[in-house]
Amino acid sequence: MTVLQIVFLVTGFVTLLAGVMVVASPKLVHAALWLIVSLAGVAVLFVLLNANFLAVVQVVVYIGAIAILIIFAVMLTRRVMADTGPTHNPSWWLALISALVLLGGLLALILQVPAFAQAGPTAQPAADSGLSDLGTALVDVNRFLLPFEVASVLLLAALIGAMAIARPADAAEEGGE
Amino acid sequence: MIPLSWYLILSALLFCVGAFGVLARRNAVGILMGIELMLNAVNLNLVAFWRYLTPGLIAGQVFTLIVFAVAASEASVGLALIISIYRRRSTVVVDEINLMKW
Amino acid sequence: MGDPFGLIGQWLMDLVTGWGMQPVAALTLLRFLGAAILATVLLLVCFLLIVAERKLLGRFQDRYGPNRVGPWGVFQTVADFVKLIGKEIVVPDGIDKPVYWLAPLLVVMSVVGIWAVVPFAPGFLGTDLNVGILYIVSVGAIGTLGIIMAGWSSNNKFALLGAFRAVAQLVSYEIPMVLTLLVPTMLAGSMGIAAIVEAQKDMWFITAAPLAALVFLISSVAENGRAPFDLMEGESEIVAGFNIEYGGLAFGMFYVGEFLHAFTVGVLFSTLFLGGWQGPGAEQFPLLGLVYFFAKAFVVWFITVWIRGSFPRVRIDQLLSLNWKFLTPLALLIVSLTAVVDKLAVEQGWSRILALLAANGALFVGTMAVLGAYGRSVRLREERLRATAGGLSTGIAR
Amino acid sequence: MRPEILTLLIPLPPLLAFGLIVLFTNRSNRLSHSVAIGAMLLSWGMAMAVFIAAVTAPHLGEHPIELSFPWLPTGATALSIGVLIDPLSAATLFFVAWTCLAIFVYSVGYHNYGQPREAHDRAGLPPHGGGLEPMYARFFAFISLFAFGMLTLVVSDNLLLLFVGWEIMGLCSYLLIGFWFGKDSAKKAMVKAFMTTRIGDVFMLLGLAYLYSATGTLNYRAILANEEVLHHLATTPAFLGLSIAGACGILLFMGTVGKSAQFPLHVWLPDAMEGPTPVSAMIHAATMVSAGVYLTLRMFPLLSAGWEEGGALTTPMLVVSAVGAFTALFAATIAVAKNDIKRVLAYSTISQLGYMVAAVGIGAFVAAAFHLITHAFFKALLFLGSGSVIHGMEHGEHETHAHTDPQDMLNMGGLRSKMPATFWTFLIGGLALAGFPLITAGFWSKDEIFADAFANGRLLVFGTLALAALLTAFYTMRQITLTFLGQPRTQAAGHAHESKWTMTLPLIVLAVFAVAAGWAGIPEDFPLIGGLLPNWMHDFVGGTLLEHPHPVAFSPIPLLTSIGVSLLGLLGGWLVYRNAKAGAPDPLIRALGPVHTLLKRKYYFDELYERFVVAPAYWLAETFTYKFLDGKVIDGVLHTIALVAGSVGTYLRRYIDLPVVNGAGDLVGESIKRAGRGGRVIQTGRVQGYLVVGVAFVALLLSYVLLVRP
Repeated sequence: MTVLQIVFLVTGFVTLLAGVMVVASPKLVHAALWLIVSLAGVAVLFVLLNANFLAVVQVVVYIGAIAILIIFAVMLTRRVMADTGPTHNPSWWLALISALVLLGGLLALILQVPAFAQAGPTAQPAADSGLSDLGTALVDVNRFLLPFEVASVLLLAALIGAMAIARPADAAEEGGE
Repeated sequence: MIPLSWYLILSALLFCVGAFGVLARRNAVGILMGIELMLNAVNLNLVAFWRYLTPGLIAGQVFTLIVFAVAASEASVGLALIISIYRRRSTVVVDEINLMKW
Repeated sequence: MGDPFGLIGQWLMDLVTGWGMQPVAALTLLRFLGAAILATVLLLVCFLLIVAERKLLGRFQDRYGPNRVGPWGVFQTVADFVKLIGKEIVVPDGIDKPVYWLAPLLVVMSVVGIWAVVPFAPGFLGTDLNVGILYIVSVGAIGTLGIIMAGWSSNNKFALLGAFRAVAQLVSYEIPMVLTLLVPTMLAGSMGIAAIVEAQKDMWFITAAPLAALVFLISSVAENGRAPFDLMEGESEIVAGFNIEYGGLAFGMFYVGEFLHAFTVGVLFSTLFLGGWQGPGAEQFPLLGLVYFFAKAFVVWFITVWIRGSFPRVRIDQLLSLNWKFLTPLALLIVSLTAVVDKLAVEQGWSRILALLAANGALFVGTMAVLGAYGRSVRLREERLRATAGGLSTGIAR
Repeated sequence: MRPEILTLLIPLPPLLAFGLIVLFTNRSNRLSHSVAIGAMLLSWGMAMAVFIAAVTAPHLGEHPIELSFPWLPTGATALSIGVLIDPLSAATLFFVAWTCLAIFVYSVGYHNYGQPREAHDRAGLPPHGGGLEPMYARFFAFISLFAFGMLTLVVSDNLLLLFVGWEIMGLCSYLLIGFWFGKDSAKKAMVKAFMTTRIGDVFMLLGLAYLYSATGTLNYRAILANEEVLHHLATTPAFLGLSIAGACGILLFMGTVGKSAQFPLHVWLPDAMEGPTPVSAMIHAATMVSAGVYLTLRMFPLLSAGWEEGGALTTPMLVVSAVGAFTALFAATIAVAKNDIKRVLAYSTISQLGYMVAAVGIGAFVAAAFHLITHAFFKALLFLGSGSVIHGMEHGEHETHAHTDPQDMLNMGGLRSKMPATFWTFLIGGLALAGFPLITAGFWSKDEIFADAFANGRLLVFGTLALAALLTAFYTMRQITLTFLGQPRTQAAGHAHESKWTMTLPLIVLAVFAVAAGWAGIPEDFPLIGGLLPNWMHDFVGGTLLEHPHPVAFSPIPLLTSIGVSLLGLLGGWLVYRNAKAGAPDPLIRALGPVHTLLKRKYYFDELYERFVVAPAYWLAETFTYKFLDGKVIDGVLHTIALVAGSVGTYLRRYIDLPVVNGAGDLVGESIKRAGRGGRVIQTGRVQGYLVVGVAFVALLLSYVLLVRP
């Protein structure tokens, strides 16, 4: 039971707990905040996996952007502080069952992974955890340039689409602000 | 050292929790949160496999980045949709958005 | 006297391991220790900062500023602190307790967290993260989170409005800031702060990228949310913004957070553009580096205070359009320009710097021309409006 | 900058100009032509730089300037595009750049830039006397696009890219012939040109596909500069007793036949004169039609695969030489009888192209290339000159309000004094075309062809070409005499005056080349002046081929023939037409009688095509397919079937359908309706409900696949 393992267990527990709270908490804003905790936990796990860059990007993108966005949406789409009515389907138990079955399936799948019992990483990654390699790979024609460009196009499309959808109907005519 | 299986199991659990959220939440925003959880579970898997099996290849990290992009777009568009629905029907409870229902 | 900080660290390490602790745990312990010390020191520095700023502002506004407590009023802050501690903690009704109490912590945390990657002197920094720049950005995001939590949880219309304003402002101004942060990254070829400081050995980056520095300064002052961008707590509009419902020590934390952030801006600026601890003889005598570092930081901090004392508050629409219509496009231009020029200037050294400088100059002239043309058109429109609508002029954003 | 990169950049400025003009500057004429000419100037500069680099490079034939990169990485075999500058393309690039630039400048004046736009001019119609062309900017956009296509074709290093440029030019030719789409004749002409060339292009595409399937590449060097590939192509039989090389060669040559208007497909070129004159000069004299010959020259190793110099010709070479020689003579005869100044030039273009093709056919590679270059210069010059003449005539009309056809040479005369610059340049071009001895470029290139044909004993070809040369000289002189000499035969001609410098300057530049281009190819062993200048053409361009062709030994007969025919023809032309009266018919009519009509009607080729190609097609479509096949047969069958089916149907309905089937059907329908009404509760419209089912199934499937059946 090394320090790393302890850290992992604690983080994993927190992450999971936060996740459960996300789906369970009656107050939606709390759910959003729990979501942030859970995402931060994942970021810590990334650090444990020597993926500093991804960890930081996780924090920037999720906590800095998506979570804020979600909180905003929550605040905009309901009377503030007033959570009324049930927060889950009447048939939530069905969902629970199917989720559990899915878990079973996934675990069965994981058991098939050849490296399941692998005790630790085979080789150390590059000194900067492959950061420079990542950078070049994203702009290398023969490697990931195309997916990268597609992703950026996707982002642009999402940006424009979100604006087009979310602008109020009256603003749509007079076009702007 | 931490066995690979720990990561895999954790991500599986997280994934299923997210799935439950997607299936059970009444509020559309809640469903989005569930989706985010699932995406994160996937990311965790990707990075774990990258670190444990192929530290040399960068593919795992690249996929993760792309998933980030997808998640961001999905969140923005989804929330925009939710807001516009809220403007029209003044609710974001998916059961009450039942135009498709008979 | 070569490397005092290294020596101290080594000594502590030996000491702790001497007590029979395994190295990993020892290292962790030391890390925590260092963080604690750093944070405490910073919070103490704040006392000095606050009183200094108040005195300065006083001078700017032709007042004396605090001058009662202690010689020249230097102990004013201590007195305030004592008062704040002594206050009864008033908890408003209908608040969301955990969130309410968490918010100030997050705000202070986001500010102090930045210091973890700032190199004070050669070999004296919290941790040399290879993605330091991104780390700074992400920690800043946490501050935004704290503010919105504070505003939402305190069940108060003004607080919520303030939070919305704040988040709108912070999220938008994050964009030009991040874009301009890319410029030092490109010039140094690394996202690690230490590497960036190293890269400025011969010449500070402000010479190679003055425009980027300027944009960075503006947007980080806005990030800090002080005059002229202090809309999130426009006392005259929304009583005190997001922290209206806070009193006592909790308010104190917001207060400290803001002032400390102001100084942090100076620190970041001096680190990224003014060469951090670089200076004559800093290599041999790290303590000298420390001195240089704080001197530069204080200069920049003074400039921000100066700005605060001199400019009136902008309107929310002016604020946003300044960001979206001016700073963001400009930042984009700067980044692409720097990238291209830096690629083209094959050999390093002076020619490169000169090329970048020339590019910046050209861009600056172009921007000024565009602004001039825009201003003329706006003025014309106003003239026409005044001519038609008989004297009532419409406020036009920039 | 490295010449490879420069070569790569050459075609791009005109394309950029096209985009700019179409998208942004088309409102402003000044901007538009500045952009177009500026871009062309840029390409010209780069082309010259590349040309110099190519000339100075040692052994360019073996080590050409080339740069190639994968374009469509389709799995294992990547279609790669690239640029290649070997002697042939270098020489072509030279004259293409020059002529294009000259014509760009010329167009400014030709479209009356600077004049106000006349009120009654409408877009799609040529402006009346001196008004600004209404679609000025569009014209420059089109010719820029065309220049892009041509330059691409020249610098490309593979047949695919060449074909791309080829088709772009086809499009531009279509657009520009129909530039004045208000005129009905122009509309007809554009369609005709497009269709006719299309026929050739289809065969060419077939050839490309065949070649690709045979060799797996379309790169010149990989196919043409590669002994064993050529050998393999030459030896493996394809069909009709042709080797693959022969089949591909002929198929590709069909493309040439279409593009440079060789015998069966020549009909489009004369009608193409409906377009503005700069277009006729650039597309239909200097560059595009030369592209066909360029292709044939490119494919020379393929055509001549398995042929050693002086030996018996291969089948494709026979075909090529036959077509070329025949076209040369045939077109020349028609040109004699034409009165429209531009049509005469059009037919002479066809015949000159025939010369080159014939030259390639008999293996006179260098001579053909030489004539290609010189011809491009002097023919462009002649066209621009004629354009200037027409311009002058239109001005004359405009002033005198006389309504005479400004293109009919019988209405001209005496323009020598009215438009001196045009006259002198036109004279130089004409003499070059006629092959006036020693001083003109045309003489040297033609003489080269003659010499080669004679030396290798292709006497038939030799005779045909000589006869054609005689006619050429004749109609050239006829043209010059009718247009410039004598007295004005109409007021319009009387009031014509010289064009602006933007039009005359290009004329002068081209005139210089029309003389000087010949000096590059004077044979070493020519009497007196031979060897004064190195036979650059032979040494340089000849280097394109794998084995360097030997210069033909000098012999007096072809020389004397060419001098003789040219002088004879010129003299004849002058004698016949030196005092043509106003309104009097062409003296030839009396002399030739019915033959003249035959010639005038172009051997009734249009009528023949009309009768035997177009009309049958119409008939097939209209009468046979539509009226008979569709209307009578198919409909009849259908109607009978319908009748029978209808009667059977009523019977069935009355006795089987209603009682039996309907009963069952209604039963089924009702039950389904009930079931639906009962089951529709399942469709809750709750996405999550569906999701639950889906997830559950996925999970079950997963666990089954993994656990039960591992």
